[in-house]
Amino acid sequence: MKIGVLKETQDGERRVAITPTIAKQLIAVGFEILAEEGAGENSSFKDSDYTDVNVTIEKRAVIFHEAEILLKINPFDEEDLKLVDEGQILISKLYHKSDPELIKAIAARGATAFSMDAIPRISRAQDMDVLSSQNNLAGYKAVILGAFEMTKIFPLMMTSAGTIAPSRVLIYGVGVAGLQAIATAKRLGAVVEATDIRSETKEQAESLGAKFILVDNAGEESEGGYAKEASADYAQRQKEAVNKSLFQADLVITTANIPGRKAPVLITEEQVLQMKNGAVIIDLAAAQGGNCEVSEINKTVIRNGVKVIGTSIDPKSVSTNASDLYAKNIYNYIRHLTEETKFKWDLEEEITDETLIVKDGTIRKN
Amino acid sequence: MKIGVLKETQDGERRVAITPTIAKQLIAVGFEILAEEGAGENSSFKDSDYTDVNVTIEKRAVIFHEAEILLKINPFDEEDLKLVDEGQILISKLYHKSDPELIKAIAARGATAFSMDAIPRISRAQDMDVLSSQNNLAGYKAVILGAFEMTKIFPLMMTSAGTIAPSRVLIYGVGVAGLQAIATAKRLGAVVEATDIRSETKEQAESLGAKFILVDNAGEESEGGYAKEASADYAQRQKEAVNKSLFQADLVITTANIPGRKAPVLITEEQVLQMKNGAVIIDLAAAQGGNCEVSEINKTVIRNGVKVIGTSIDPKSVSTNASDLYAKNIYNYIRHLTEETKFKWDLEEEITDETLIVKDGTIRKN
Amino acid sequence: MDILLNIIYLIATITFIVGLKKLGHPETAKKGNLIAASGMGLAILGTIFIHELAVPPLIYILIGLAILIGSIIGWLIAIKVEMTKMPELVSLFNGFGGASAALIGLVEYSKNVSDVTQATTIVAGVIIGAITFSGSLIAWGKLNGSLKSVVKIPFYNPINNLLFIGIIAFAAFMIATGVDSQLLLYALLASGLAYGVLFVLPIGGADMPVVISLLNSLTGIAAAITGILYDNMVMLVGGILVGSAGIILTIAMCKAMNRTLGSVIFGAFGGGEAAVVGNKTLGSIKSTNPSDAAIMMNYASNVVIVPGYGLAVAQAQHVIHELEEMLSKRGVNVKYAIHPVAGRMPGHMNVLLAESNVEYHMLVEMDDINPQFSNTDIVLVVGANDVVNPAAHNDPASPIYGMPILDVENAKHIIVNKRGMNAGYAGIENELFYNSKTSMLFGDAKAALTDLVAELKNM
Amino acid sequence: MDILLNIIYLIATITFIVGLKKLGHPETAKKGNLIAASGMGLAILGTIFIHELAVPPLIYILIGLAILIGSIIGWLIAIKVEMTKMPELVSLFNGFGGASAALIGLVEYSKNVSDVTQATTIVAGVIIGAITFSGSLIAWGKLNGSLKSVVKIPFYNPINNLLFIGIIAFAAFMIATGVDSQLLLYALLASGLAYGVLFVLPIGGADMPVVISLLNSLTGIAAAITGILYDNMVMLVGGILVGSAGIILTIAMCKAMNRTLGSVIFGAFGGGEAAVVGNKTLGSIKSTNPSDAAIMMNYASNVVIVPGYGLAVAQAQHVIHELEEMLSKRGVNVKYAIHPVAGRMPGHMNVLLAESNVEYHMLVEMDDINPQFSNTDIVLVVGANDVVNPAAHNDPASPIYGMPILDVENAKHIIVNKRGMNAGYAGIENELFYNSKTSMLFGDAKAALTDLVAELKNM
Amino acid sequence: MTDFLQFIEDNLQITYILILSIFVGIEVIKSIPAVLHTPLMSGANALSGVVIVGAILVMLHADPADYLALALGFVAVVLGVLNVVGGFAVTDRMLQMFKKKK
Amino acid sequence: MTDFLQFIEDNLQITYILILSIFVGIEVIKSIPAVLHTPLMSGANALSGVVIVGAILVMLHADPADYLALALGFVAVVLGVLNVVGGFAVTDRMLQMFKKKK
Ligand SMILES: NC(=O)c1ccc[n+]([C@@H]2O[C@H](COP(=O)([O-])OP(=O)(O)OC[C@H]3O[C@@H](n4cnc5c(N)ncnc54)[C@H](OP(=O)(O)O)[C@@H]3O)[C@@H](O)[C@H]2O)c1
Ligand SMILES: NC(=O)c1ccc[n+]([C@@H]2O[C@H](COP(=O)([O-])OP(=O)(O)OC[C@H]3O[C@@H](n4cnc5c(N)ncnc54)[C@H](OP(=O)(O)O)[C@@H]3O)[C@@H](O)[C@H]2O)c1
Ligand SMILES: NC(=O)c1ccc[n+]([C@@H]2O[C@H](COP(=O)([O-])OP(=O)(O)OC[C@H]3O[C@@H](n4cnc5c(N)ncnc54)[C@H](O)[C@@H]3O)[C@@H](O)[C@H]2O)c1
Ligand SMILES: NC(=O)c1ccc[n+]([C@@H]2O[C@H](COP(=O)([O-])OP(=O)(O)OC[C@H]3O[C@@H](n4cnc5c(N)ncnc54)[C@H](O)[C@@H]3O)[C@@H](O)[C@H]2O)c1
Repeated sequence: MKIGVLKETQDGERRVAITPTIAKQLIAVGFEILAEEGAGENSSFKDSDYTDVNVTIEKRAVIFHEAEILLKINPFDEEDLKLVDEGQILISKLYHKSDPELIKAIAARGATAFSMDAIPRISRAQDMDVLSSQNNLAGYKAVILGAFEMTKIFPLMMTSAGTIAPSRVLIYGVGVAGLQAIATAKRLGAVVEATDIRSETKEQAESLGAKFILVDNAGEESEGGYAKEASADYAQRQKEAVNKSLFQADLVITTANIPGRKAPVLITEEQVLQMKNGAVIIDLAAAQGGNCEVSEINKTVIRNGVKVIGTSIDPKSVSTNASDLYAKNIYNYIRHLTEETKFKWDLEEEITDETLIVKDGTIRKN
Repeated sequence: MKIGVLKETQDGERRVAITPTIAKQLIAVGFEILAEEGAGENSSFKDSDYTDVNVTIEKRAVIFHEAEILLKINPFDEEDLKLVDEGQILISKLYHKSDPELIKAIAARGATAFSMDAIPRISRAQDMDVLSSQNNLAGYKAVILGAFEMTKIFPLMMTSAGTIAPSRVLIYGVGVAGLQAIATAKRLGAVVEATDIRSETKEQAESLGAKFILVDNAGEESEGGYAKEASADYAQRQKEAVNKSLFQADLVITTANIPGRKAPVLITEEQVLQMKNGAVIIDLAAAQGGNCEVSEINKTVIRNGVKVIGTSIDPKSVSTNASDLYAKNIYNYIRHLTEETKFKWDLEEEITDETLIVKDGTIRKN
Repeated sequence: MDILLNIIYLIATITFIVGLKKLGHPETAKKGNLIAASGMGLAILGTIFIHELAVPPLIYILIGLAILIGSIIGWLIAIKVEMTKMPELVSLFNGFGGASAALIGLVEYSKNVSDVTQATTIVAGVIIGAITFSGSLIAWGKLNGSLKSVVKIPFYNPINNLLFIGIIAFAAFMIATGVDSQLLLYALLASGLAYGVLFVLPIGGADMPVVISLLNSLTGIAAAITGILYDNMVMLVGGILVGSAGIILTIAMCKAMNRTLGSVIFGAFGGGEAAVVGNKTLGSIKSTNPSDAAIMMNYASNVVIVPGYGLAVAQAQHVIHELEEMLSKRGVNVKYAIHPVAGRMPGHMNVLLAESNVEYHMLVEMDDINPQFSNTDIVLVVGANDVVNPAAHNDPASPIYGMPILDVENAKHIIVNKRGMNAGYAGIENELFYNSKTSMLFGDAKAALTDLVAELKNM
Repeated sequence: MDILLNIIYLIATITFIVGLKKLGHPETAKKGNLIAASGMGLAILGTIFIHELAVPPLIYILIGLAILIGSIIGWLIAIKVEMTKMPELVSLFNGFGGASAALIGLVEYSKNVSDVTQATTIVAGVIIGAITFSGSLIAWGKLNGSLKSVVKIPFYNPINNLLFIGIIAFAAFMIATGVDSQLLLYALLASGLAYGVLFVLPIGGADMPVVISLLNSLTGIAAAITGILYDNMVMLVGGILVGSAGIILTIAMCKAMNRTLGSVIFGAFGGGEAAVVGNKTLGSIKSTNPSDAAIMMNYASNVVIVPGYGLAVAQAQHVIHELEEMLSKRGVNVKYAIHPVAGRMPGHMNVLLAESNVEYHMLVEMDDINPQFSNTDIVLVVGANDVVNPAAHNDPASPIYGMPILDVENAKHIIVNKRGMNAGYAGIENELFYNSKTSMLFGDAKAALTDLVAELKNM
Repeated sequence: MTDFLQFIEDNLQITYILILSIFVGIEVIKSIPAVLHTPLMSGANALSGVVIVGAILVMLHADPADYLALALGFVAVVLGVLNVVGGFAVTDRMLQMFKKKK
Repeated sequence: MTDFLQFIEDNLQITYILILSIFVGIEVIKSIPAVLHTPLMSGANALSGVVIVGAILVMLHADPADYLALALGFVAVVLGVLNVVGGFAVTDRMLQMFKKKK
């Protein structure tokens, strides 16, 4: 089977779906790999790194034409689909719930499509779970970005030129990204607080040294480990509980998401106006509409001295490691779907079932 | 006595010499303080923060005209000196050894000038030592900058999507900045190595968790805690000892300086070419000519996949804290020089003697 | 002549004290045992040969024969028996000691019945000897499995107490009246034997070691009493030593099991019920304590530490590092096995252990460590659960089926530290805890490891 | 009658054992002392009143008077004396005990001279009593300063040994011949006294506690010997207890000072030379050990920890946090005093302590903590030097003159941990280490603090 | 009670020996690590075999014609020796696990 | 040597008592914290004052006419009591520092 690795075209994207190391492993299994020219460039992988492990470097068009399986990280877009043929297998994130148009377009081409973001969050699928692997790095990088943007340092320092108070970091949403953000900020010496709608996250946050701000979440049960949309009442209670910390915070990182929905608004413009001069907000949910009312995706908005940076949960900038993990996830996933390079099409099996969105032009999920 | 606080004009500078907190303390002693409009803006201090503590906000020209003491961080430049009158007292960094022209220009105006960078590094002067207070923050920020620029993360992570090897950080020069860089990189989980010409720094680096690369420094005695210029022989030995680590490093931070001289070249272009694809070099000595041959001040140069960022040891970006510390240094210094707001002119005293560069138009030091 | 024997006895007594003392420390225990044994040998030889009695050769031959037979059998049993069968063997031997004391009494009674003191010691020796003998045999039976079930006798306590009072009254009567009746003596013997059976029978198998220790202490007292009879110092002091040390030991053993002596002997029937998961019976839990765990680890060659979410909850990262350093310093080869999803976020264990400055090279990935477990003496699992749950291999119905795990089961011994029997993230039972190679070290990870480190330091 | 007295003696003996045992633990020591004291009272009262002798009232009056006088004086001295003078008082009292034993011997000699065993015990009692008496008085004199210098006697060892052999020979002669001569007895007494003086005189003042403990043990032996004379069990057992416990204690004290008993008694003359810095004599160093330090901290109310560069070098940040947590848990109020330039980079201590998760609010800045030192029971300085060097205040010639420092001198007691007497960054001597309130806890910070924590855990 | 007091009176020194031995037994054993519980129990068990001394005395004093006494004594010696030899040997084996590492 | 053996022979039980007492003394004291060295020494010192019992016996047995014996005995009692009372009192004071915190 020929696997084609495409260069990501999305603005600002620096990752690549398959790294040379993983390519080598796939080739050892029996696959043939084609990679687009310069696909790994922004992740610090040279074309020569790929050819060293027997990957064939090709132009984009050639890959679309020759590969039976096409790999990407970001969803295939209109431009891509024009080049897709019937029977080709597409693997990437698809967000099929929020983007039904894309799914229809894929079906129209008669292709087959698996979605990486639909991998169920069950124990045995953990090694294919790109959401976990990528969110994790996003949590780390959000803190680094915050530290970079701030005009203050994180740790407490008692020096002969006076004492620098530690920065106060507030994290909304203690999922995978939130936990890693807590860990990273704590390592750097900040005073970290965190909040989440799921109360089991309290112990988790505390296990990493954060203070948890508990908001009474009666009636806001989570489903299968995910948060559901919060009631207006909860939002109000949350504001009351968190405001004091928010107005003292030097850095705020928001990571709250509800799968398949618009992200909840947790910080209103009014709240931003009451924050400290010089504070920074990193909104990792900006791609889903943002947890902060004023954030805009890929923009830095300044309101009353507060810098609001809208970004996505995709850790595009730590592209080397992000690609490593993504590639390993795909590797595990492909190995799961295939037997000696042949697809098993075991549609009864939970992981296959949940992720196979379009099969030969037929939409299975939406 | 009226003290005038000027807004910094240097490119990229975000600090301010006096913060509202310190202004308040000086006023409590009996000084009167004027500050230039927007002086603290980039350090997240509003003009209103100053007026709240009874500082008068004025236009630049007014301050030059009214203040008896003029405060800055960066050296007074030509533009500034045009506005300086006879008998005015200037306090800022002056780098009198490397910039004799500036000193002559000041003398020509008949003014008096104290240099903050000339404060002797003796125990009792530690609370006035701006080099220490600023280099310290620079060391921290260099690591943050490096982490921000890299396409990898710092810590080791063993995850279900594979193991991320920890980044390797190499620090040249274990002075104040180098030590803080070690501490910060170590906190974030990197594997840190460091080297310095002064062998007493071995224990210091190790006390912060770094591995020290010992270079035989026979015949390269340091003077009064400072390094002297290294011999070509030493440079060769250093290369041999460090190269292995350099070529494996993901982040290199160079901080080596010899007071009053051009910075030593520690990394040649040839070495850069052998480094890892994707590696980052932060050259904190770029303003003194750079420790890396290819670095240019305030520029990012990319050579064979290696990003070389030339910057100065001035921690301009963490301006809030940097200003806090600088201001506290100046406060201690002014309190040392004066008695109830009157200057003591105790020229016998070491700190006064060393820092008073021009007195009433007469050059005392060069 | 006599003075020589007395000095030999004195020396033997001192070896008993010193030996017992040395038996209390792991490094000196073996030596202590040898010292005491040689003292014992000396005392026996002295007794046989140093006296001024005219003893017919036949008797010497008989004595020699008896010693030969006893030695050979004792030795053979001792070196042949499996490690796991040793406690029951101790019980058996102890019973023999008791029997020996009772037999002596049987022989001496008629000769000394007129002297109240002597009669008292003899009667006491017979009763105590008989109780130890039959009690020890029951304990032996329970431990080796021939006596399986816990026998629940109706009205147990009243019957028992009645019998006890009866024996005392009977003995007092015999001493007071000074009757010289072998028949009555045998009756006394029989009632002692009966009491021994009744005493041990209702006690649960798990509590047997405590009972054995208690009976052992009784044998010591029987020996001491016989010592008074013969005005023999080594028996007196040696017996009392065993008696008092035995009581202390018994109490210590109860404490180590979180029981009181009372609850072992009366009421509570030890030995927990077997837990059942799914359709499988999981067997029962063995719990251990920091002291035991410390010794096991100290004398191991290869130790692997498996940290989990509980380590993070307890914030025990600093203590685990201290433990690891201490073991390494003592020549133990220590590693950490890091499961890719241990904790609650990717790299959770890495953050934690980096904080306490654990060297990166000590951390081994799952795939690399799994083949090494068969070569590992002890795995210390700290606050981990799902990541070492064999259900991932064995139970297709389990939510974690198919997840790769750390195969700690392959190690020679597994110590699991957690606070109780709560499930982990996946909310399921873990067979590993019921494995015969597993000992549970209950308690908050920080507290338990701190104790463990303290125990290690004392060694 | 007699049986009652014997039982009283038995009880007294048991109180002595239990009392001594309890004296070995800080929490029970006071109680132990009381228990032993009441046993002693019982024994004394029993001795006076329970017997069948016809004793004239005069004698009772005399005994009562003697006890009254002794009690009042003893009590008054004991409660009046300053804390620091107590060891010398112990020496004095011990001397009295020895004298008492010797006096008994003097009285009893002529009555018992014919019986070899009795004569032996009496002669031994006189000699040992005399040695303890004079030796203790010398020790007392040395400690309270009346006997200042270490007397160096030429040919000390030969003379001493000769005298000792002479005394033994003399005593053997008296016993063997059974001469009933008070004169010879007094001569023996005198030579015993002389030996006591010679024995203690050359030993340095710093070693006096060891000597006192040794003499104390001798008094115990004298009492035991007297016990044999009177066939009195409480004296015998009590005396031997004190004798053997005293020897063990003496050895322990030597160990705590890193000396051997031999080096204390012979050769090495204790008491270090005073160090001199600049023109000033700094006095001498007092060193302490983890055990002492642990007890002091455990019983303190306010403890301040001053970390310095040495803490970083030793990487002892995790242990210091453990210590702090442990003390806090025991109700001690603990804080860290952070000097702005402690370590080798700004914020060095902050990085270090953050790593071990010390709460930020535990760290107090120099300006805030300085006024609090006068209220602090114990300052624990760990690997800091320059930042607590009073030369910054006192010595204008010092390179650190004018630098603000942590005024730890104001605390009630200072414990300084460092590896040796090396200078810090500034390369200068530190008077603080010679302060009478300072004890040095030598050793690498990590090792020393680990020991300290272990000691605390055992308390 | 009076009997008891009388015993003490008659055997004062024995009483002291008893009490001191009890103290020694207690002091010597207290605070031993739990893993030594079983070996120590086993060691103490071997020591309790000191009763063998009594059994030997029975034999030595026995009338060679008193077959019952001889037989009982013989059995007593065999059992006692079993206790002693087996006890020490088992203890020694248990203690193998505490061997110092090479 | 033979005298010594004879003594043991004659006083077998006393010998056992001596040896057991020595063991008790050693076991009871070993491993005490250094800060208790001085109080313990002081306490042991008070105990060694048990010699007072002997001094009292001297007085009780003294011939009321033997002034020397009476005088010596009297002094012996005074000194012994000093040792006992002073010893225990000083020890108690030393131990004040180990008072439990409120
Ligand atoms: N790493 C990730 O990215 C990630 C993310 C999400 C979910 N997960 C899941 O999390 C689980 C991780 O497995 P794990 O073995 O690390 O943890 P686990 O299965 O959750 O078990 C943790 C155990 O630690 C014990 N514990 C809790 N607090 C303790 C304390 N203070 N002291 C001692 N023990 C304590 C608990 O038992 P007691 O209460 O009885 O003490 C519990 O059984 C896996 O199921 C994994 O799939 C992982
Ligand atoms: N903080 C800054 O920014 C900075 C920068 C440059 C210079 N300085 C200077 O550095 C000094 C800092 O003062 P400080 O009191 O922290 O340190 P210090 O004066 O340098 O003293 C450190 C002491 O720690 C002891 N030590 C070293 N290793 C040890 C170990 N493993 N265990 C126990 N003790 C150990 C050493 O004595 P032994 O060898 O006898 O053990 C030494 O005397 C000041 O003079 C300051 O001016 C500070
Ligand atoms: N069992 C497994 O195998 C497995 C695998 C991966 C992830 N997970 C778990 O799934 C969970 C979800 O992870 P994720 O990071 O992808 O979540 P996510 O990105 O969907 O959301 C991030 C966090 O935001 C929180 N949130 C949502 N709405 C909120 C609101 N109104 N206010 C405050 N917080 C709000 C959520 O509770 C969640 O913790 C995690 O706890 C993770 O541990 C489990
Ligand atoms: N006693 C005091 O009060 C006091 C106050 C402040 C600083 N200091 C000390 O002064 C020293 C200098 O501090 P700094 O940070 O300002 O130094 P710096 O900025 O002048 O130089 C930085 C480091 O580069 C090193 N270096 C120079 N040439 C090198 C070469 N060829 N190769 C490798 N390394 C080279 C120097 O040794 C120094 O450690 C520090 O150790 C600091 O602790 C002391």
